[in-house]
Amino acid sequence: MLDDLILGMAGAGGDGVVSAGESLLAAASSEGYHALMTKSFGSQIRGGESSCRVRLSTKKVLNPGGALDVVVALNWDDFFKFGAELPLSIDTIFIYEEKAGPPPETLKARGVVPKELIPVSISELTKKSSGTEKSKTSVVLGLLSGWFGIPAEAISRGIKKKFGSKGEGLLEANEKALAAGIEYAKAHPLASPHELARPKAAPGSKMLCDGNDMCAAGALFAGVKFFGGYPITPSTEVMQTLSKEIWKYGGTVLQCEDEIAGIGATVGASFAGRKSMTATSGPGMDLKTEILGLATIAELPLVVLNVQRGGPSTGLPTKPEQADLFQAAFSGHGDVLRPVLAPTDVEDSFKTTVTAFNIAEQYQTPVIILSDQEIAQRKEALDLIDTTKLEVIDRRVPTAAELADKPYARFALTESGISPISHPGMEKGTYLAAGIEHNEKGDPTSSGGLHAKMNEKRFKKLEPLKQRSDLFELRGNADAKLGFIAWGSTAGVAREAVELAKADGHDVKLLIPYLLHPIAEQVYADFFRSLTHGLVVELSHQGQLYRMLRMFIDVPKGVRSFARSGANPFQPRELVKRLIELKGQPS
Amino acid sequence: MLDDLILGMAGAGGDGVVSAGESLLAAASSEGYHALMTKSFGSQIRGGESSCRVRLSTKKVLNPGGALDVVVALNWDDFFKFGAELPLSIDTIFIYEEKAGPPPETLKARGVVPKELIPVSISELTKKSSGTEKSKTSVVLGLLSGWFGIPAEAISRGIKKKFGSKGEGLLEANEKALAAGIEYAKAHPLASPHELARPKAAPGSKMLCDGNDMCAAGALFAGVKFFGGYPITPSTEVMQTLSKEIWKYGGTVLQCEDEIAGIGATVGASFAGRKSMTATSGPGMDLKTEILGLATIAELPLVVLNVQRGGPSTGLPTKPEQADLFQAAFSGHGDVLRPVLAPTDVEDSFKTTVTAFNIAEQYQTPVIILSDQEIAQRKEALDLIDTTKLEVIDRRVPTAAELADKPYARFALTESGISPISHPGMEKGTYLAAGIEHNEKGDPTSSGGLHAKMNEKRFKKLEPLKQRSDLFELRGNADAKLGFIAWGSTAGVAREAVELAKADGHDVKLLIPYLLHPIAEQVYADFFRSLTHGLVVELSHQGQLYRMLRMFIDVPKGVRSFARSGANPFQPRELVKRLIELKGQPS
Amino acid sequence: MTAPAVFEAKHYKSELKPIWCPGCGDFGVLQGLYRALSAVGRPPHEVAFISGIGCSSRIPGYTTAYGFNTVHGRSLPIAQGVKLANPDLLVVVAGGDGDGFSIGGGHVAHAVRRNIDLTYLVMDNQVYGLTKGQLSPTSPKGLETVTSPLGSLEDPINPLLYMLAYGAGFVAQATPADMPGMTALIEEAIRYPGFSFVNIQSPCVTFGEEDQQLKAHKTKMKTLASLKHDSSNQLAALDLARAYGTELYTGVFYRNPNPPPTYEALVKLRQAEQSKKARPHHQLLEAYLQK
Amino acid sequence: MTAPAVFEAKHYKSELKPIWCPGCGDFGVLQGLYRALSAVGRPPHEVAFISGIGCSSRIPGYTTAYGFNTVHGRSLPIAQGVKLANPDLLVVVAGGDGDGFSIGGGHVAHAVRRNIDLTYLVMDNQVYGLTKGQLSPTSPKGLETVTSPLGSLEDPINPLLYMLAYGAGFVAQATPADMPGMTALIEEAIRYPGFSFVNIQSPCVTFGEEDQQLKAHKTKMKTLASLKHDSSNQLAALDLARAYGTELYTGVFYRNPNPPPTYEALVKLRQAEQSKKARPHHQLLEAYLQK
Ligand SMILES: Cc1ncc(C[n+]2csc(CCOP(=O)(O)OP(=O)(O)O)c2C)c(N)n1
Ligand SMILES: Cc1ncc(C[n+]2csc(CCOP(=O)(O)OP(=O)(O)O)c2C)c(N)n1
Ligand code: SF4
Ligand code: SF4
Ligand SMILES: [Mg+2]
Ligand SMILES: [Mg+2]
Repeated sequence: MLDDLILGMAGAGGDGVVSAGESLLAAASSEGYHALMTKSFGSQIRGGESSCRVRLSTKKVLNPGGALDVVVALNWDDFFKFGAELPLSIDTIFIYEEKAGPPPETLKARGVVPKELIPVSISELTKKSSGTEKSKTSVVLGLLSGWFGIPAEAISRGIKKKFGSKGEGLLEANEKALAAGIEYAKAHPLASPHELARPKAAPGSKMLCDGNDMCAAGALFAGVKFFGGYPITPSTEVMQTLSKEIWKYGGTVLQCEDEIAGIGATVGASFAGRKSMTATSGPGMDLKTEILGLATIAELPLVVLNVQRGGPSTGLPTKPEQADLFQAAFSGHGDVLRPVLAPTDVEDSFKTTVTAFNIAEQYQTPVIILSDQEIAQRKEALDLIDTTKLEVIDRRVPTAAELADKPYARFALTESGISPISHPGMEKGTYLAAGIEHNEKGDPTSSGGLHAKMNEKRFKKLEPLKQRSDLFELRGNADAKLGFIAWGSTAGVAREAVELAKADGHDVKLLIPYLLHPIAEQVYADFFRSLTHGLVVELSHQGQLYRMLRMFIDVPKGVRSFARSGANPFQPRELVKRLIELKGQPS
Repeated sequence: MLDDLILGMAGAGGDGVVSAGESLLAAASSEGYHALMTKSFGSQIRGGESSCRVRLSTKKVLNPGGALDVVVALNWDDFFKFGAELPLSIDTIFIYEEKAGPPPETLKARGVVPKELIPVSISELTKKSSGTEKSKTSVVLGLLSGWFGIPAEAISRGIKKKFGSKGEGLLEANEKALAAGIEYAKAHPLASPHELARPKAAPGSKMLCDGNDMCAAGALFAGVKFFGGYPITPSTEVMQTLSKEIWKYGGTVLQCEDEIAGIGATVGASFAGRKSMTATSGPGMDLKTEILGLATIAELPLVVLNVQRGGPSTGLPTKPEQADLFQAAFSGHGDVLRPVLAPTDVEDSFKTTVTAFNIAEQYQTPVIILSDQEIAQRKEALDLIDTTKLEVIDRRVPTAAELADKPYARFALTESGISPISHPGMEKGTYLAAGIEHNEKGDPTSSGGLHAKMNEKRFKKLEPLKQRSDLFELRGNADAKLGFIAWGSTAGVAREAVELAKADGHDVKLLIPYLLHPIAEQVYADFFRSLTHGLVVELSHQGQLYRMLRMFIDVPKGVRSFARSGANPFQPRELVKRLIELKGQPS
Repeated sequence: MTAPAVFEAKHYKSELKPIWCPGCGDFGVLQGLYRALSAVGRPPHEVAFISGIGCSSRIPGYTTAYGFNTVHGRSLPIAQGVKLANPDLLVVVAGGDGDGFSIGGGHVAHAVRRNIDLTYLVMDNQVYGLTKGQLSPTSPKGLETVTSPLGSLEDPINPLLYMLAYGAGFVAQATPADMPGMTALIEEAIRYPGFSFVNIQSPCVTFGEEDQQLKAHKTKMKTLASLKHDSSNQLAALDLARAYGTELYTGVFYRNPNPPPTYEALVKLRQAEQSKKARPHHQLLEAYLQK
Repeated sequence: MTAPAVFEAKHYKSELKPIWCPGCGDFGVLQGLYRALSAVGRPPHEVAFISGIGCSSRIPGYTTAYGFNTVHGRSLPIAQGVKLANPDLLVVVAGGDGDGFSIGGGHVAHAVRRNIDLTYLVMDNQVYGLTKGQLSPTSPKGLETVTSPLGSLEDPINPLLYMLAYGAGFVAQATPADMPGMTALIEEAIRYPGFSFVNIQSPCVTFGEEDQQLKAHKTKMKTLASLKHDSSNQLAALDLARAYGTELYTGVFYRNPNPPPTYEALVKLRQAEQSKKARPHHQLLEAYLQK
């Protein structure tokens, strides 16, 4: 009995493998399994090849997983187009359409000797059982149910929901196809049984959502009232969700003419006193740079979500990478300190977004959220998130008494660096916001002295963030001599690596920053204290967090960067391997 | 006899102090003095207060200098508006319009007790001598000539050139006013004589130019054929000069609708095979970010000049700051390595621009030049630069034979990372340039494997830059235990600081990087080797180069950042003071 | 101290001293604006005044309204965010010909087609003032400036024609040479329920051409009223607008006689309708529960 | 192997396989383009084909010309740089309605007024294809898309009217539903000596509306020739262009009967004239010597 199963499917555009994956996710999770799904498409806009990976587990699923346990290939051409996205090992079982013939020789060239090759005449089985070829994926689901023990009732429930409204005929055909698949599997048991253990959690309703869903939901929870944006892969779904939902809560979405207008309108809404947000990806971030600077100097709260994809330029628009950290922290001219946060999975996309709004409002600053394509678009089955303990912070507005007292100084040099902020409509609160340097009142200045004071103010107000150890996750034994640092989608890989290492008898700890900038020096220093060897793991050619850490902290010699270009996610095993190798070297 | 004299003048808009400064600069330099002038205006667009500083010396002038030796104030209100730009000391001599009365008490509050107060009834003297008030500045020039020994003939020559064409009357009036000023000075000798020593160089024709002039000239020398830009202070003069000159050399300037179009057209011209350039300042750089990334991935040569001003956002548009280094190096999404150069004065603005073109063309990459407002707009009298030994490099184009040989692979993975580049019009050289990741031919890809290879190529090809020790200037004793690192306009201050330190008996060296990125690790490591204490001096709140050095090199503990916000230039003295203080601390 | 019930022009004047050159046309625009605001009568703190960068874009700072002197070319998107975030505000947008038609030109069509109730005042001086005299998109072809020392090679744009082609509901032109006329047009534009545009020929005394100064305006200007132009006729407006650069017509080129609902009015309707579907704060995430 | 003296349509076709959805209108546009290029007859290596980002912007890769698939919305500025750097090239620019009129909208007026000899083809499908079906600036008001699930609240832009208002010398509309007509229009646009624009109604089969598919075009389209439209009459063109979104007119709306000199022609004159003042390479800096 297995605790964990990773399935990959690939087919042509019309084959419906992604939809099959979704059915599997829904079915398994309703039974109490933990589940995660990623999907991938060819470059063709429609009708091209598509694939999905589904990971089912009796324990919390931390990442999409490494090599596939099971492959379902409806044809080999399409299957092999996905390369690294559907990684194989010597333990992979191959289920494939018999018509397609055995896997091509290239497989051997790659060093993969399939553990078990299971040709099934899927089309024929479909036609025979249901009278049509359209219910092919239901046969596949039947096979998977039969061979891997995914409860048939749950799949059947899903089929009812999906086809119930589409007419009797279709529903019936699919149910028959499902039954045929199950039957076939029962009749042809696997040589090496791969049945999933029963889930530990009770069956029940889970949240089915992806990271973009959770960013949108987090924004609504935090009280977003304005979203201005422009479509770009892989962030567009955030705007799409809010376009449906925000009106219910008294807000507006404006699809703008470009990303500059998107952040412009957002800054305008913030100036007008409302919580506001924009979302984009790399190229859009570039365009937003100038107005980010405006928000910094005018001290306007603002949340900017960047769902990272491969760069530079158009790069790899549908693949994940973690190479926009430098941009998030350092883009824009002049001296700027701009908080940067990163969620590590679907669930904490929600909380991270709420935190981003809280920091933005409390400190009157733009805040960047760095999500990435993998987190944003992978679907997970999650327990309902308890929000009752989540705090929502609003900006500090001057009281009527404060305004009556003396002329309002919007940029008053206070102890904390934070000055109460008024907004249009508030009597006696009028002021001039501007991109130009200003005195405490807001009047333009070209004085170097005032400029220095205002720079200090703008940096000082964010100092408390460096103490926010609650924005870090520490796993493992605090005294461990070995450790990882990982952020974003790579953190989920590192979480599993720590467990693997432990199982192998290695004492390894892990630090996951949700707050990437400013660098919380003390948190890292504490983490480094016990380390002899460590890896900062990132999906970027340069290893950007590693470099940023060096800027502000003395990183021990034994702590190295483990970095590579995007679209090629790390595997838990390889992290352990690399760390253990490193351990052999002098620190 | 003095070797060095720093004069400051301030007056109302109509007073013509800037023009007087220019006359002084021209006169002194034609006599063989070294000379440098900066000017500054109030925020009013026209008719507001204006000021200038002129530094005259028998030795090379390294920077605008610190506290003024001599002040000429036509009225106190305007004078004091300039604050830190016209710094005073207990040694400053005050010459002022008698009508304006003695300097206000505020001076004492600032701790300045004027060494000598010299009221002169300038307007009256003017009216009496010339019959009009318009030749006020000629009286001032006369006074300066008389008291400080600036040769009267040279000033007189300048007056002839300036007013010769404007009618007999005006010329005569100014000549009389000049004579009156000289006479007055002779009749009222200073209590503490301040006469300038005779220049060491022979009289002769000098280049009178500012940094922006030299960037434009450098571009022309390198063979620029296209400039696309959008006006922005303090870089506009580069476009203005090229708008006059480029046509002579077969090129075109396009004033674009914005900075995006500016760099867009520039990239287009580069794609078409021509050397091309754009220039801007901070806000414009922000807007250019996206297309900079395009040029990186499409491997197109391109020179982008950023004349830094105070930031963030509109900030301090007419003041210098060195806070755009992070932006230059790290803006834009994805993994990018973009060379960044910085001139340190007017003269090397020329060579640095030529170098930028050479690097851009040789390595097929955008190159950023970081000038700043001070260098760009200060006027210097320079010896004619010898260009005969300056190399000009052109991009490596595939030969006809190479193209005939086999299908052209624009992004061929070569040993050096550099692949020959064709351009429209070349037969058999056609290819698809794109912002999307590509294979060697240029066809779009979404493969993580190819992406990794291309990232490596784009980084590898720039590796040789790290060996370019010729892009660094080392001053002082290589074994010194104390040292400065300084770049841009601050380098000129540090050069003088080294001399001051030496005069004080301290052995101090100085490293000036003209190449700021990539970080030439070995050059810095060599510099650090002998150091116990050092300062990285920068005009930015964060001290950006210091942080960048830490990213790539182990900076010794004794080497610290000495950084402050812009519009408040460092003084040589304070650098020495801070370094000696630091020396007292454990390293 | 309670706010005065009636707001006079002086109540909109701030303490900040304009840094414009003596004689700059923008002084007149500012005066006219004070008067128009006072005629409309909204208290200053309910007015949000948004601008970009340029001499003209300094204008919000000289009023007692909430001002936002943003970045070059982005006043319209920012103003749209302000208005949508709080539709109760009176939102005025102002700037120069460079700010609005060059770097900001891409935003105009979209501001217009959304029909958000903004009043957009462009101080068109056919030059870049703040950066000291470069070509602007409304500079006539052949003009010699510091960036076109040998004469410009391109045609100017025609802001009046654009705005009409974009479908703007209110398009007018004014000059501070005719203060009462300009003031009345600004007031009418503010009162127009939807996107409104006034192109104000505001001379640059320092870098502008001789024939574009106030004095020249006085002799050159022709009111559209005197031409008996029917401002409800869009085609006639298009035709007249083609004379931009040749004739100085002042007055309303086009005023939609049946203003459609504004964007924010549609938003309000939608919000009201959708608010019924709102979930309680702590049940937001239940939307994602498997059904 | 020497290049063929005559270039047939197939010589412009590259080996790259289009990734468009089966049935996408852009296939037809590509065919028409091959034919038009072959009619014009310039060898592929003398053609520079510039685009932005979008399904339609993929088109340069499918030709054997020099292609530059740049970033979203910037094809026009980049193409202007190409043409000015080397005026001997034939420069074609292409992209979608989003690329050209939304994010790239700010560049259009300026490309037009400069009158650089570019041919700009927009594949207008009233939707964002590549990003999977969001509102585009030409989407009709009320359209329900993934970003306007409750219906869009804004009017579409009118690209034909804009281009005319911008002063374009050649403005036409076509559909691949009429392949010979479209091909002839593309050819004529390329041959027009100055900035030319063809709005091609190129259906998106995946996200587009039913009534904007090729089949509907066939019944809906009316040639301007059949209306006896005089394409040298700009005002008549403006009037007809107002029907964009209602009527599907194809043909030339406006063709300047007296094309003015192009920008690059003026540049060449200037270069020739100024080249006399050129200094020898190593004497460049003497210009700064004190006189
Ligand atoms: C992004 C950016 N680019 C350029 C500038 C420089 N700049 C400031 S104002 C201006 C143009 C001013 O012209 P206009 O908008 O016509 O206003 P005017 O000064 O004539 O009133 C320019 C180019 C800037 N501030 N920001
Ligand atoms: C700066 C930037 N913003 C957004 C995107 C995402 N994007 C790519 S194409 C596109 C719109 C495509 O629509 P259109 O131009 O009409 O072309 P079509 O696909 O319909 O042919 C968008 C929003 C991008 N690539 N770059
Ligand atoms: S430069 Fe021109 S526009 Fe600017 S303030 Fe002076 S006169 Fe006015
Ligand atoms: S999505 Fe639409 S525009 Fe894009 S390829 Fe498919 S049919 Fe064509
Ligand atoms: Mg102007
Ligand atoms: Mg489209």
